[in-house]
Amino acid sequence: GAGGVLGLLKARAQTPPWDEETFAPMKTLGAPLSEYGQRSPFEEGVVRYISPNLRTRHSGADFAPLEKLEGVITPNGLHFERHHGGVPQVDPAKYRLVIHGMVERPLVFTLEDLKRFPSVTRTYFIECAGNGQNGYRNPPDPNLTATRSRGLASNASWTGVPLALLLKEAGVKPGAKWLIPEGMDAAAYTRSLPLEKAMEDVLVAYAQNGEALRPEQGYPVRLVVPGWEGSIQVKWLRRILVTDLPAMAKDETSEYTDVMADGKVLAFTWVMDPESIITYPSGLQQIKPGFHEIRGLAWSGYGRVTKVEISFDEGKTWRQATLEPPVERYAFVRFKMPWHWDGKEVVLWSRAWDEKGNTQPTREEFFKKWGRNNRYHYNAIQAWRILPDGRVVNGDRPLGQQAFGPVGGCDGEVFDG
Amino acid sequence: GAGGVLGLLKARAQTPPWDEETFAPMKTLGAPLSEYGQRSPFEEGVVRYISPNLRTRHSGADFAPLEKLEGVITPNGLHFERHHGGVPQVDPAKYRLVIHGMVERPLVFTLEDLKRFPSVTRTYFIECAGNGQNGYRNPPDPNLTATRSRGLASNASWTGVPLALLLKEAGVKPGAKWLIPEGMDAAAYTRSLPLEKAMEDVLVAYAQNGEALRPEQGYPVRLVVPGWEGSIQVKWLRRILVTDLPAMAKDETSEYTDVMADGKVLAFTWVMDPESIITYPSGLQQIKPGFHEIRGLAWSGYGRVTKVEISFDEGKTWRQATLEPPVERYAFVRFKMPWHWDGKEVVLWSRAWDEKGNTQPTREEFFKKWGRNNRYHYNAIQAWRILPDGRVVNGDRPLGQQAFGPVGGCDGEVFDG
Amino acid sequence: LALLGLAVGARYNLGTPISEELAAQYDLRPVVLPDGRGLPPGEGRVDEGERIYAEKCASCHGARGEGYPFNRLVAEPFPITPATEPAEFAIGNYWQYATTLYDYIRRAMPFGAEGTLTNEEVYHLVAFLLYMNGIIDAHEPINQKTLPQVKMPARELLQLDPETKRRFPWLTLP
Amino acid sequence: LALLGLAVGARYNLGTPISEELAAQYDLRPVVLPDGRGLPPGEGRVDEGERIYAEKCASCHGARGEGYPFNRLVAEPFPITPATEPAEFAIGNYWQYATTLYDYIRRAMPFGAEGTLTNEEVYHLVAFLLYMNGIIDAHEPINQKTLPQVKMPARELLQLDPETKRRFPWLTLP
Ligand code: HEC
Ligand code: HEC
Ligand SMILES: [Ca+2]
Ligand SMILES: [Ca+2]
Ligand SMILES: [Ca+2]
Ligand SMILES: [Ca+2]
Ligand SMILES: [Ca+2]
Ligand SMILES: [Ca+2]
Ligand SMILES: [Co+2]
Ligand SMILES: [Co+2]
Repeated sequence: GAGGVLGLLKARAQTPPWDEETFAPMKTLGAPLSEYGQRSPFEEGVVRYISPNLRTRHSGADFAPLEKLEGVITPNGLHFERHHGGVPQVDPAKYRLVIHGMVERPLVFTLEDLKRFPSVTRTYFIECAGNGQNGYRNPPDPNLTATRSRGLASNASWTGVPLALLLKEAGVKPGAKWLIPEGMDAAAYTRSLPLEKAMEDVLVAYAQNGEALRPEQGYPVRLVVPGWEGSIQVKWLRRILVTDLPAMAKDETSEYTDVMADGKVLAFTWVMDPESIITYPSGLQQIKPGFHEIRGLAWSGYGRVTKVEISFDEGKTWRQATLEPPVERYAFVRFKMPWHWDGKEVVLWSRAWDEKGNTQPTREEFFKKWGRNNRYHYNAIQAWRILPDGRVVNGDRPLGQQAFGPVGGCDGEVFDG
Repeated sequence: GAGGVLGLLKARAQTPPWDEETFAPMKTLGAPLSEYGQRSPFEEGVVRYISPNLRTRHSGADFAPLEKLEGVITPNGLHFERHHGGVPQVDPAKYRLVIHGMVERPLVFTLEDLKRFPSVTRTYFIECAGNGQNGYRNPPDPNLTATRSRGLASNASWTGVPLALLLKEAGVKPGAKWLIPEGMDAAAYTRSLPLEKAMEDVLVAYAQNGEALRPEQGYPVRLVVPGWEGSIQVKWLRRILVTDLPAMAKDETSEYTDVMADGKVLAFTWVMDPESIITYPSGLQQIKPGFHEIRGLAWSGYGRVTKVEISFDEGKTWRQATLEPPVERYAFVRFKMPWHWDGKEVVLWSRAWDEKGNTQPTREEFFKKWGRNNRYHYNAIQAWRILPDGRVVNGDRPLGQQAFGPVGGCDGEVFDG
Repeated sequence: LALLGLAVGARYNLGTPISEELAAQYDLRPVVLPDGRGLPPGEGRVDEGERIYAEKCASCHGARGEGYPFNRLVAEPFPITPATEPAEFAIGNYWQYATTLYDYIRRAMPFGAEGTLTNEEVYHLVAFLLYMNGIIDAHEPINQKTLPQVKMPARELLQLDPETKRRFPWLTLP
Repeated sequence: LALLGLAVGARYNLGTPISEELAAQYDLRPVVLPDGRGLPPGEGRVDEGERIYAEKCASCHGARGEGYPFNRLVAEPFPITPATEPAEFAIGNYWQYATTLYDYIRRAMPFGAEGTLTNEEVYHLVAFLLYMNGIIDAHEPINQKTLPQVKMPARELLQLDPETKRRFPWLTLP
């Protein structure tokens, strides 16, 4: 029996990774076949983070649990959410998309029509412009996690018809310059999108990681606008008005505009700046001395991530991490670095570089350019501090004495507070 | 009001794609944020196909609904299943992996230990050797779908530690040539795997498409053996015996051996031959005249798919389809071809070519080599016939007068009957 | 094989043409452009707006637009500075186009009962909110013609993102 | 920076060494190799196997191993031909190694109560099934020594897959 040997083992100083149960005989028959697989009940704790003050709200955002995920694909159930009037339930049989305005032939498409067009599947990140908002806090939040630092971003394989094909089908009239896509959510959400970008790479997407879009990501049809801020990638898309002026809609004027340090307010800051976040080891995790693989995610709205660097001395020196293939444009990239932790306190920084030569600023650099009361496009380096006992905490240093914080990119509802 | 206009429209001969509901005002607030997203209720019909005779069984297989999926990623809930004693429920905290036998240091790993090693994420298909079994039927099943033709294959982004690293850690002794991985299912499933393959590219995987493995795919840990038959990719992996002989286990002798036309029985036919399946248009779908994009999936256990060809004249002439990037080794590839259907009866064939120059045989060629009573490794070309009314049916032609059929690769339980 | 003869640039003949009349019917909440296109006939008065506001908006935005539980709608008619807390951003100090107000209220308010306001009611509410923010006088009528003329104080702060300017040299802000 | 000094080929020092004794304890259903390694002490007799079979196996595999509701276990002691239906494949005509029978029954049977047979019971069942398939005589004892010697008729059909032979030239079938 196991008793004797285990009794012996229990005497050892360091607890070995076995107990009676390790040697228990295997169980009998497991579950039979099932039509749609669910997660193990032991994984039920892997969920999106919803800020306690947003649990009952219909306009808000929640975060993908970045440090609990591997690779680059965000599982559909964990893709971050952001909406302005709740998630509508749309019957795909009744779904219609209308393209009208400055076109030769206003057209209405059924979902079946859209699927008959030539299709494209590509992996693209989508990031809320409000991602990183917790970085505005001073002093920095000691309980920050990778999720709460950068989890308003996700990455999926999107399938759809190039918007360019639909526009050609309708025949865009000379003089048209703008598209006003509209959602079928309660807010009838609209934004302005230059025709040029649409002709380049915008998708009218109906699938996400192989299956139909999830309701929170716009079922049955959404825009995917590679590299640009999430809020322009209109979900539950019901029509596109082709016109010659931008709408200057509420969410491109009163929201999603950027208050710079010099007092200017920038409109149409569409491209998402390079980002990286170390997901392991990261805030609120605990590690032991010895070997670890530092792991993280990087992306840039300017195209391909070319390099990710890690610093162990708060930016004095940098070492290049490995990027795991395939490294795709406008998509999450997984970076890794083998590392031996000697048990001494250390601060980890990471920064991404993209094909246009952009990289991430330090916090000081970021705030020199962007105002402290801005709400969007925070992409400063995130630091993690490993304490001697192995606990990992926010390693960002306070900036001066003044306390400030993110008061929300959700119309007065803070994302996370 | 809508009535007047719609009344007018109703008079038109062809029903337009709108009715009163198309113009109905939008609904009020939708659903609030949620911790783990679920599919739209309208997608509940997208499920794995379980053969009616397997619904109550604990040893069996079900099929990924290939023609209902886009891109190349199989969603985790829809990855095909195959198991020999049901799906065990494993507590990840109690999980242990033991490597023993011909090693310097027998080792036991916790799940946390495994995750600390350098990790690899790669997209690989997994295919049951019994995939395609419905192709053994004569006359061919007129109601065949793409799912029932080739749905015992799926494709996912797997994350894990290279088995080579764990073996180096244990120190393989000279003379060791084989590994016997064992599952913690009721059948304590085992197979024999040459050490050489393990040192090359086998993964001890713990994540699937970003999140923890699904129970049906081996939660918390399984082997992923790129390009090789699914049954060797042992799930719920509890130990690996390092030794100098193969076990000649039940499932590599009495099952998963191949009865050839010449009467020989082949053992260790591990590599999965090239495959392709047109998913649109495919069996039991219905199409209208006009433009269609022919879409399908291709893969090969020999590495990269280099080319997929489509024939509209039962193999007399072939045209090359487009492969959608990134085209990865040992992974599903999506192929596409623009096509205008003129409403006349036509038969579509597809065949994949791989980097080793292999391609798919016709049914005649296949049966010349493989016996008609074999159960595995069917990879003959699948034909779809478009009837003048647009219905798509199995386009395989009967072979002679003799009726025969797949009597099962599941120990007398047919996969699909 | 003629089956595959799809000329480059040719149409796919998918989708169904829809008449301008039907498209207008589908256009449930028309987009209002900064030049006033999309604005319906009708006119708004501050006093009437005050009445509707009290009934349909005050519960969420405060009796005088000071906010709570939801967004503050009223601010001094001076643009924000980098020191202004985002919670203070509101129509008077941050909104750059008066037309946005019409577009947004018709489109998305009142929260939970969107699409229930008449075009006329929206005009009244816009007039009232512009008045409360110190942008217009109590007697100024707000209509198709006047609304696009209303100058918002924060407009002077607004500039195009430099990267956007670089990529789309033709692009200017209305 | 010395932090990163991980020499190529060095060990990661992860995982915990486990003694051979503990590993054996973890080895709940030992692998039986074709040369007999993994077989326990003990011996099986056909008549005793017949008794256990009737009690624990017949309900699934038929009174005389003819199958139903689950697999047929008994066939003539001649190998299959390409004309044999897979449903007819069984121990006598398809199994190539007698040791597999011990390994599999101990490992996976009886279905739904796996791991409940004693080593001795498995020997009895193996003896009975080999006898029923016409492979051994009723009095032949089955043990560590005799079982690996038992020749299975179907072994002569078995060959290595040519692709496997090409990739692993050292590989031969036991
Ligand atoms: C039940 C609550 C509720 C009611 C009633 C309501 N609102 Fe709102 N209002 C909101 C919420 C929530 C938002 C933020 C929406 C978002 O996230 O996009 C908002 C946003 C706004 C904004 C944009 C503020 C900004 O600066 O971003 C305006 C303007 C507005 N409401 C006007 C109105 C008017 C006018 C009415 C009455 C006709 C009204 N609201 C009624 C909840 C309400
Ligand atoms: C409750 C039903 C059940 C009982 C009882 C049962 N079996 Fe089985 N047996 C099965 C099933 C189901 C399979 C196929 C398992 C798989 O899919 O891998 C099987 C397979 C087998 C096989 C492999 C057959 C082949 O050629 O692939 C053997 C040998 C076997 N059983 C022997 C036994 C013996 C000996 C006993 C009694 C100790 C027994 N079984 C009791 C259901 C049962
Ligand atoms: Ca922006
Ligand atoms: Ca960002
Ligand atoms: Ca606001
Ligand atoms: Ca095989
Ligand atoms: Ca196959
Ligand atoms: Ca069998
Ligand atoms: Co907003
Ligand atoms: Co089997």
